[in-house]
Amino acid sequence: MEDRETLTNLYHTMLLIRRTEEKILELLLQGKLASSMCHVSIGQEAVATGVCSAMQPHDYLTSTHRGHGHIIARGGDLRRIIAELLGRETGYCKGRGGSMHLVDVSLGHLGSNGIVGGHIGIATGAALWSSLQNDGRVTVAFFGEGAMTEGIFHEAANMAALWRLPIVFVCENNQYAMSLPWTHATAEHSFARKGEAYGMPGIEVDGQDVLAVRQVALQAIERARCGEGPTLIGAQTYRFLGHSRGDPSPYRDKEEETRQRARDPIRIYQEYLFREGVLTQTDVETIEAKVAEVIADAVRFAEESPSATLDSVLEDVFA
Amino acid sequence: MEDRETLTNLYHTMLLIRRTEEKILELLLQGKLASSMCHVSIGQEAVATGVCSAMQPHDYLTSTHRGHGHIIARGGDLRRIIAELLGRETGYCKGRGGSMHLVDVSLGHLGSNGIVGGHIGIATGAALWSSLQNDGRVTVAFFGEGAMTEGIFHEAANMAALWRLPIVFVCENNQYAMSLPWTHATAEHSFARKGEAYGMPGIEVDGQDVLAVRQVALQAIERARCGEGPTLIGAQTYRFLGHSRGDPSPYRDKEEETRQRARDPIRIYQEYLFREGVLTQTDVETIEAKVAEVIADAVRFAEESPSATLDSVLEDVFA
Amino acid sequence: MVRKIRYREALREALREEMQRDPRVFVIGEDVGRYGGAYAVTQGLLQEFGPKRIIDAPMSEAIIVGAALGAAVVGGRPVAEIMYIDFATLAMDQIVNQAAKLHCMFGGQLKAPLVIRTQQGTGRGAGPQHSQSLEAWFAHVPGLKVVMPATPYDAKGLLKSAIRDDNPVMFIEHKGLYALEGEVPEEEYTIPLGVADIKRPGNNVTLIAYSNMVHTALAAAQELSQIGISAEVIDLRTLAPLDMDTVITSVTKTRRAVVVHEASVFGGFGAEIAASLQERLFDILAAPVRRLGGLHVPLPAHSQLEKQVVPSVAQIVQVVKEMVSTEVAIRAASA
Amino acid sequence: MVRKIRYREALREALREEMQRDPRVFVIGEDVGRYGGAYAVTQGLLQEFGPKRIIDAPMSEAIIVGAALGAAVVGGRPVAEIMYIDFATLAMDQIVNQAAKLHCMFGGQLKAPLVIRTQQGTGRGAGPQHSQSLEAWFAHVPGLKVVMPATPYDAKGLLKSAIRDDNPVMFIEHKGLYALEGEVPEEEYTIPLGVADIKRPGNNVTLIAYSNMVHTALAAAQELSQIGISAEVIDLRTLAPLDMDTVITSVTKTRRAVVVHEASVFGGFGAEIAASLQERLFDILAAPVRRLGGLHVPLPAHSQLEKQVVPSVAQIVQVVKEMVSTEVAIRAASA
Ligand SMILES: Cc1ncc(C[n+]2csc(CCOP(=O)(O)OP(=O)(O)O)c2C)c(N)n1
Ligand SMILES: Cc1ncc(C[n+]2csc(CCOP(=O)(O)OP(=O)(O)O)c2C)c(N)n1
Ligand SMILES: [Mg+2]
Ligand SMILES: [Mg+2]
Repeated sequence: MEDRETLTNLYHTMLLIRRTEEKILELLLQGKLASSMCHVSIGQEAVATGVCSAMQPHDYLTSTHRGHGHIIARGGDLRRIIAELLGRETGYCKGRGGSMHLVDVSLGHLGSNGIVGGHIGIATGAALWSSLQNDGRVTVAFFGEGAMTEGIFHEAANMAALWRLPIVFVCENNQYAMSLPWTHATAEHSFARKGEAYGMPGIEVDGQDVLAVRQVALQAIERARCGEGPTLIGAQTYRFLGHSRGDPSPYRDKEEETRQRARDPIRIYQEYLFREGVLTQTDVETIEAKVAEVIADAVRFAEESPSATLDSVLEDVFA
Repeated sequence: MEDRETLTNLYHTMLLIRRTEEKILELLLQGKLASSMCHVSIGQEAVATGVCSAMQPHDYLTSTHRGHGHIIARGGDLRRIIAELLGRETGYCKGRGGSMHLVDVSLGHLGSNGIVGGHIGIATGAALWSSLQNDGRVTVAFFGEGAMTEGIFHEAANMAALWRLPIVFVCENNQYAMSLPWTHATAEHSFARKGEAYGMPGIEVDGQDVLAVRQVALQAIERARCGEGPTLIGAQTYRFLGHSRGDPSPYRDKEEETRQRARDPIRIYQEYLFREGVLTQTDVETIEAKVAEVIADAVRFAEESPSATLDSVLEDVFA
Repeated sequence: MVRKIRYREALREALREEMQRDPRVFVIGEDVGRYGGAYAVTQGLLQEFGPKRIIDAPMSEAIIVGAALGAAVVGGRPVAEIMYIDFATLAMDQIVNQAAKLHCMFGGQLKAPLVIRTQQGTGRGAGPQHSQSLEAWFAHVPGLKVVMPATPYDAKGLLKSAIRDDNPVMFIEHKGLYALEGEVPEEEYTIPLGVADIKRPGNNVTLIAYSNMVHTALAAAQELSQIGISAEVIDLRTLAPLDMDTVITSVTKTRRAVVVHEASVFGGFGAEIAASLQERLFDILAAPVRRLGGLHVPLPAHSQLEKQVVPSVAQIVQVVKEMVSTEVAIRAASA
Repeated sequence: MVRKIRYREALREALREEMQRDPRVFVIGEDVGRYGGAYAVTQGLLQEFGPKRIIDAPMSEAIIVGAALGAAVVGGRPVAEIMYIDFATLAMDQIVNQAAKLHCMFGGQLKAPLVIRTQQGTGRGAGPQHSQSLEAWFAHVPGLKVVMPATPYDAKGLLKSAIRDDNPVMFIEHKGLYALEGEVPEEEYTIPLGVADIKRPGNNVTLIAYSNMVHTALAAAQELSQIGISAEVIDLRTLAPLDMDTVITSVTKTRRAVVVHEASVFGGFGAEIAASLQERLFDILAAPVRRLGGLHVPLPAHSQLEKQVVPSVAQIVQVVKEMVSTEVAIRAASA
């Protein structure tokens, strides 16, 4: 079993993601977000948390339009995240990137992306450079299952496996790409088969089980670091809410939603921690309080920060 | 065993492709081709011939930059082919398309393409329309193994398998994409695995054996026609000459070339026909003579035809 | 009185009517069916026409266009939807190398009666990868038609014509216009591609615009009228084919022209209009043709900032005032 | 005497020198190694630098650019080769949505010091999918630099600067120029991006060109000199950043300008120059700025026909003569 600190951290991270996104939704409804684009990952916290917990500090990752969880799990600065969403100069992208373009190069977070699959290229290139330099770093590319049918996924997977690049492809299969069910996106749903086409292992894992995710991520990252090449991880999870604001997901079966929502990764993990005696109710309440405080501080920071300016944008067109 | 006529036709077709391309090379060296672009398929004749022999008259196909064989095997008009290469108004594209853009819509040949993989989209769409109309047609998409690593192949294969489109993907694996060996293009060389990733069968066949090619094509086409979806055929063949004129292929192992050239599909088939008593030496000579005559006629026709004109091109910018 | 409907409804009506009229017409794209389209244009059509004519495709922009093209070649009349024009970058080979060239390249043997519906522009703070205006790329490609409707009336009439056209048409909507209401008659009508529309007549200056900027230009014209400047507003409606005749006639009369679009000015389509005008009306122009367009910058995902990037009513008014007074100054100097 | 080498050799020297100078520089593309490049630019470099710095990639244009971009973001200085610009259509998302926007979109946190070498244009009868001229697309994208060298000297100096630049650079060569010889000193030099070059001084008219059309313009200038017309030839060298100052200075002197490029005139980059010139030199221009470019047609795969599609020396001479005589006529009328 993992040590108590690791186990507690995983819980803390998942909760921080959940509560932050709940706060983001609140800010959104209050009309405080600078952009209309905002996708929350509520229900999927175990994937970001489990995978990022398996990474080393000098590793890289790239992220998606649904990327709050990834940057938080990577240790991103909540102040700069909220400031970014509120369009403040103190945000990660000086307030001009918004929810879809979070980035923290100091953490090896090479950016979230608005083009589904678009960032997989960047991830592959980072891994290529690591391979050329032999620098011991591993890159994690997060993406939704929707990205798996984009041509760039194919080109990247093929190149990565061919050159045994130190990269882990993490597909967060939340079963839907907007309204398209995974069952209607491809005729072959086995990640093993999808990986094999490129000569890399494809491993499925219960994406609602943070420890299981962590385990497969540890193995895949280790494998990549040893020069054995990429792994495709298919983490089976579920998008609890709509694709974005104003999507009541009428295309989803309500019974399915109920059944899937019952598998809340945070509840599942909390029960496990209670059962194993790692945490008590009091511990959990302490964590809740700490999380609430950090979020409140971040919101305060963001709201007090100056708004982004066009001048600053214009300065950054070229490096 | 197939009937004598079929067997003879196959031989005739392969020889016609070979001799036509030899003539094309001659015309090229004489500086008679209107375009510098010209890729011959010498050594690969059994694939085009075997596959096209398995198609019905109302079926469709799309073809590649190395497409002389496909249109000849489909019954294309040699006069219009040579006229096209010589840049004449009587050519298939009125002399403006050249070697890479042969097409004969009356034969269901929907065009060869200069973008590797580019035409796979058109093929998939033709099959989609057949599926929507339930018109009983099957589309064959020919492509080189180089196209397999392009994103469009992935998107097309996935869509076709998902919707069980009546299409057959025929990969002519001649082992090289320009200088890139297939072994350096991907880490997984099994066509079965490549097909399975999309939920479709992948079948390998000796591309130097015209009857074997014909057999797998017949099955795949039948399967497609019955609504059971696409098949990926990997026909193992070899490009006897360089990628194009002026490519002495220094990147290829000479021993490999010798070994592969020894497996000449026409010779292999001729020996079979002799062995089985289908054709005699005299028959073969008669066929040679007939082929020579048809080619001579085509060249004569082309050379006597008026050159393409810019006015005619300008008229066709819009339909 | 003519009924008023929204831009998105006008588009939906065009699709519905064409699908009813011609069984070969079908729609393919991401989230066009069950979801009803990211901007709700295709809402209800799946229920009406079923999944063989309103096809929810996997996320694969290249093959969506490719499959539509292939279907068009063998007899279909597909309307492919690319959710944001920014994603057309994933299908450029299919659009530019395949669809646009197919008819000519193949000596006229094949046709590609294909409409690619997409939307572009700012208005939602959607950021650099969801707000671009890329019409100049497509107008520069021989073999493509490019349509950019500004009103519900035009949207409907032009989409119907685009569907009936035998060529590939980039039909570029604007995300800021979907909720716009306008008069659309109940009776069937079509609007030919390649005919500009004078949205407001005037005498002193010609404002040349298309898509959402038509409304900005109209608002500017209204404001200018209050200070005694009469502006004619031309809505190009289609960039290819381009109706330069209407523009030339107008500018011959007004002797001053401003082109306005949301796309970046640098290398934007306005340059084509300005270059062409000065070539043809050199001796008539009273002032240089002015261009107004977006700043040459990746669009910020910030609703307030993006507004500052694209041309405003105030900017148009300002530029027109400058043109008029410059001319007055020149006239004064040479008197 | 300065030695003469070919355009392709000058490019190769630039690559070699930069690779020797900076271990972070590497080349990735199709057939760049064993084959030596489709146009033989990278010949010999695999032998010299090995397969970790001259990387033969699978046929996957999108990931070639994507991987180069990713490597650039974390410290590499990649030079990605796209064999024909026509195939850049397969990588437009990576170029336009990713590379070009990365620095600004991410608030300056990331940089993309990436060169995309490619070639375009006619000259081999290579047909509609292998001969396009697409520079106008890229110049219209904020965040991209666009370089188009006309001579071996410029090719070398500009490629070295492009590699040292911290931004994504589209480095567009011309397939008709690879065999061109020109003087290239043995000593190291670079040419800054964004500085046009006066290839021939003159007084009566300014010919503005880039890439292969510089040579056509020079030949025209030579011919014009024989009938007493002195043409200044400006080679823009880079379209973005664009050195309008040099153009403005020249046209202020000559009062007449012709822009020449091989790309289709309609919506081509020449429109930007013409529009900008009339905006800024309205009162100085003696005649409208003229544009010469390709016909708006998919390029025929027919060497004789494609020659008729692109501007010729004779056309330039003809247009300049018209401009001069028109002006003379106007002057006569107003006298
Ligand atoms: C290339 C591209 N196509 C379409 C879209 C519009 N879009 C944004 S998110 C999305 C669904 C993505 O599904 P998935 O990859 O499974 O991620 P999820 O939203 O489920 O997290 C779509 C269609 C896009 N942003 N980029
Ligand atoms: C998209 C694209 N990339 C690159 C090229 C240049 N090119 C032409 S043929 C070729 C090799 C193609 O290999 P393969 O598909 O195996 O076909 P083969 O030439 O072996 O028949 C290349 C790289 C191209 N035409 N299109
Ligand atoms: Mg999903
Ligand atoms: Mg091959």
